Amino acid sequence: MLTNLLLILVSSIFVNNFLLSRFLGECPFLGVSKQVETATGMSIAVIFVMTMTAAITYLINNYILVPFGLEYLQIIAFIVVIASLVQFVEMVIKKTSPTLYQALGIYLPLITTNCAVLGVALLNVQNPYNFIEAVVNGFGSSVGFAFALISYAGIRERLALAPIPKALEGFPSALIGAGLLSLAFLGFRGLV
Amino acid sequence: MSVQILTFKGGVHPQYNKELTNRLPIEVMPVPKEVIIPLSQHAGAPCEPLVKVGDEVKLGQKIGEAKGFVSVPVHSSVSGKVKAIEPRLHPSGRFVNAVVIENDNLDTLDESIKPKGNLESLTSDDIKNIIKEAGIAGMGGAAFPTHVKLSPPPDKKVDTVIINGAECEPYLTCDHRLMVEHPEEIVFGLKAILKALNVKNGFIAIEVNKPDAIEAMEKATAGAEGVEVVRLATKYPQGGEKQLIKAVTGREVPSGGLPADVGVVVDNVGTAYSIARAIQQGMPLVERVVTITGQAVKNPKNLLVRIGTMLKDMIEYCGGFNGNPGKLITGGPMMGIAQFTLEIPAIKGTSGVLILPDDMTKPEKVRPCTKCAKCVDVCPMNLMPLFISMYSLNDDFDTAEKYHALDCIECGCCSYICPCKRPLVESIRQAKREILAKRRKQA
Amino acid sequence: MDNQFLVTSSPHFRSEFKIERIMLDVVIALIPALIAGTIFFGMRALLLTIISVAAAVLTEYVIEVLLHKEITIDDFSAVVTGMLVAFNVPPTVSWWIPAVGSFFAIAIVKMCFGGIGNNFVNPALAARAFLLASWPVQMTTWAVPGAVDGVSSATPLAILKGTEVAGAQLPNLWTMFVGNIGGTIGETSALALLIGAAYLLYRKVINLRIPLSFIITVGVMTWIFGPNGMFTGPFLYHILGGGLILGAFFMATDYPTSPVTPLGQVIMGIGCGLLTSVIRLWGGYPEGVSYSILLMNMVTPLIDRYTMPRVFGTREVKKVA
Amino acid sequence: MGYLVDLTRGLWRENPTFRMVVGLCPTLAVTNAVANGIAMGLATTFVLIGSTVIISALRKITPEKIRMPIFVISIATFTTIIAMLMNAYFLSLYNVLKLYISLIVVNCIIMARAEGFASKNPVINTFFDSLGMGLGFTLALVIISTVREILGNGTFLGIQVMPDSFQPVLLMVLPPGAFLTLGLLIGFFNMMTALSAKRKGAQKRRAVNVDESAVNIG
Repeated sequence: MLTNLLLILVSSIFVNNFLLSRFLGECPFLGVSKQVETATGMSIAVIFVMTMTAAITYLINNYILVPFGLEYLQIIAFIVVIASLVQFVEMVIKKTSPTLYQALGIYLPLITTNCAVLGVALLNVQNPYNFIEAVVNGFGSSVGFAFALISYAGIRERLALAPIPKALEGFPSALIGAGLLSLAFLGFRGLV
Repeated sequence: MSVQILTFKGGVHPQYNKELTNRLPIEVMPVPKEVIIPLSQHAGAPCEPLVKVGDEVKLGQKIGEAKGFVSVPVHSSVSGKVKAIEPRLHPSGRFVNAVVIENDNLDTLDESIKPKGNLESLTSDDIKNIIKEAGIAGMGGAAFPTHVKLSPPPDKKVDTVIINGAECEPYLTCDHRLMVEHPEEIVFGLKAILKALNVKNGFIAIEVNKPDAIEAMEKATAGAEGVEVVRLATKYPQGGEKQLIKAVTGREVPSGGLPADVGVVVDNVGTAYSIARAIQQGMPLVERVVTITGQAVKNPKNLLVRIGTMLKDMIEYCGGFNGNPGKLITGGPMMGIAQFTLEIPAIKGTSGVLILPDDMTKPEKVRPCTKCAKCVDVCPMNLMPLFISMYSLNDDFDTAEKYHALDCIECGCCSYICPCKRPLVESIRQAKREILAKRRKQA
Repeated sequence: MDNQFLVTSSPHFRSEFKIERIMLDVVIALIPALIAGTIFFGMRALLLTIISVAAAVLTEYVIEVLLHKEITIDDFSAVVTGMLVAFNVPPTVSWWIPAVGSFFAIAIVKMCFGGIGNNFVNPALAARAFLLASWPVQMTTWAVPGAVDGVSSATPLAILKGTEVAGAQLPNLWTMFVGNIGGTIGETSALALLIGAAYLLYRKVINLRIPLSFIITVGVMTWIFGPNGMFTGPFLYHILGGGLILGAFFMATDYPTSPVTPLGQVIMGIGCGLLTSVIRLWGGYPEGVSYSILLMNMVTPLIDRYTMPRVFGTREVKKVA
Repeated sequence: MGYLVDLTRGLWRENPTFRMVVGLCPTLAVTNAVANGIAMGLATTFVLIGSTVIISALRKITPEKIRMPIFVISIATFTTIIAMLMNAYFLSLYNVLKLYISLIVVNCIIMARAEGFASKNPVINTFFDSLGMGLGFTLALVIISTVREILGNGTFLGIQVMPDSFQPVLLMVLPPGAFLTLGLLIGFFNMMTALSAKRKGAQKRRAVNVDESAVNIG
């Protein structure tokens, strides 16, 4: 059981990294990776929301959609769940911890349309995970997301000072850089 | 007892080239026909002239009065006639009001010049006053008024005085020769400082590459209570105030703080010598030892020159140039200031005049930073010069500040070691200027 | 006396260190390994290295001409990259493999980000990862030292991993130290590599922080997690059998892609060691040195950020009694 | 005439992939084969047209406050429809693309057109705009996947096009190849734009580097 969870964790963080091998959540990856601080804020928000999403969508899918034969409503149901979850989290944080809200506030709305969050919900449905495995997968995926995002932000802070060829400034060099990271992540293949 | 050699972390080992002058006794340079005495030779407010054009002045006569506490007066270094009071080029690169005096070659002493009595009979305030009136400012280069250093605020309890005889700058040997030839006076100066501060512990710190100076100073301090000669490793910037204090006492001057914050006062050997002269003979600071050196000088020398002597006269006295001179520097090669002309006077803070041949000073090709980390390894302040410089060059001074740009002491180790020949110190200095300018604006 | 004096900012005195000389030193340090490779694998190894270097230098030159940038091939860094790319391919590959690898290393990894000093992963290792992912068969066909081309052998690590046919025998340690074993052109002879590394250390081009912590970590990890229980691992085989020596001394120490802080360099070495061990012991590849260095390259900016040395005078002020 | 402008806008001038750089996840994920690229592009076009036309038709009666939920529901509905259609008629393709078909719902191209165009313009303009954007997206996917499939597999739509001696660059069909191809292609188009701008003697327009903050969503 524990080994199994460990395997899911390692797989979701490294081997099937959301950003670098599954291509989920690329927009924040390129958009919010210019500074380590903002990348860290975004990462914490994503870890929070994705783990909760994994738990709630699992419950909704297995205790509402499947029993009533409503699987075809998955996409609509999940997107509604995520949107309300983000709203809810935003409200709770605002009430309980204004400092945390200050730090995460601007990232939370962006997460609604982050396909990594919906992606983890849909992936959990496709795999025969039990509840704990689904949550661990959600957590691991978001940690993998955070790891790639934050290290990439460190790299981009340096690239901001580099004399990059004109035509490659901005997105092109950012994408090529991501390609090199993805190349390095190939090293984890076969680990699980 | 094995002799301990003290040092700090970081630093570099440049070619010292001290053998050009370190065995040459101090030579008294004939008094020039004309001296130019700037009214600002120290850190702090410039002086008000006390004389008019046409006045006759005597050697040692006060010709500029200090304005404010952080300031010292200036004195005439010759006897003769005031020819002009006008802005003249100063070693700092600016034009500064200066008194031009034509020498009458008589060296008539001013009446005020007489011995001030023995140390036992003087009080702390007497000593500080003598030092101030003698116009003594730090002779290591920064030229901070010495009496100010000796008057720390009451909440700073000073318990240690260090006489800086490290002389870590390559080429320079003026302090070295002073220690070899005038050790007694230096010890006397140290005792005066101790008394002025009411402190018991005095150290004279010398790099081990000057064994004759260590020997001379040890002989002079024998039997003196609370005064000790300590050996420092030969490494640049061993003589940097913060590095020196760390090496000798193990204390770290806090970021943005002063030596007095850790209970230490540091004075240069030249300063101690001048204090001794001011007390023993009553002579104000009108001359100093300057090392004229460099591969492009025909006969390098250690010269005792009058303040206000033109560099041109000094070079001529040393036989002129040897080959093609490329760079003229006042001070040492690591922190000195490059000058574009010889038409400037030696001032209280001029420790050396260095002339490097043109083949040693060709600008080298600057290449992109490879992040080799050599600058991080050598920085005596534990900074990351490459990043401060990079942000500075990108006009991102806020980030440069986060990387502690203001802690840089501009010692030049990073630029020295950089294999890509990047302008590290230059750009960090720029960052410091911008950060301070911004702070002033906000204040 | 009307001389023209040059006026610049201090210091007016520069050390003898020059980046082109440093890179030349690296080239010199790689030559013993090249000689060893040529002895064990034949002239083909030398030929592939020459092709690789030529491709690297040519690529840099052409790109700089096209982009109207300053030509920087005189800093020897392209030569180093070219040599390292060749050192990272088996001696049996087609001639165009190192050429394509060098092109990738220079064009994509280095020039896309502004040239020397601005690449954030090691160009030669990225090229190796690229080649390994693209042409896995060519890149894992090993030659028997001294034998005719195409006779396949196994690297000691592959034998340890059990991915090769049964019956392959582990060579003895001395053979491995000298380098008469299967492997890439430049990685097999620990002896030759160590001679080069000693030269670099003597010339102060590198320091021991990264290589030592890297090698020790791999040694300890592979010793602890042995195939027959804890503390039984054949760690010497792990140290000598793959690209560890080459990677630790010549590639993990690459200036732009390794941390600049002393503590950061140790962390880099330990991190590389852990990842190498994990990939070798539990991963899909018998060899993990190149991937581990690439992965640590990724976090190098973060390591620098969080291991900033304590600035002089920023610790709590000691109160003076 | 106006419709032609709407139609061509998305094809090149505001091409969602190469010029606006939005909707990256599917662009990177499915372009390892041309067939996948075409299928993904057309599926997205379908959802884009369907949902924006509805949104445009309802634009006058949609209350400002709940317009986002309405957009989302309408996009989700069409995404579900296309997923079910593909499941029924193109099962093998669907099995490959399943996850990314579902994720059309959060593709920021659609939300951007819904918010930026459909909610302010008449139905017919919206139709042509969405058609142009959808085809522009499809075109981009085809270009990227063509490069990747030919180099990485030696084939185009599964048919071998490279000589036998060609040894495919496997990396191109692996994840790193996606990033590298897209990055280099955008760089290439930037360069072309800069060159043609120079040639036209027109005022040197800056090579397109869209403000990245515009792309934070999605």
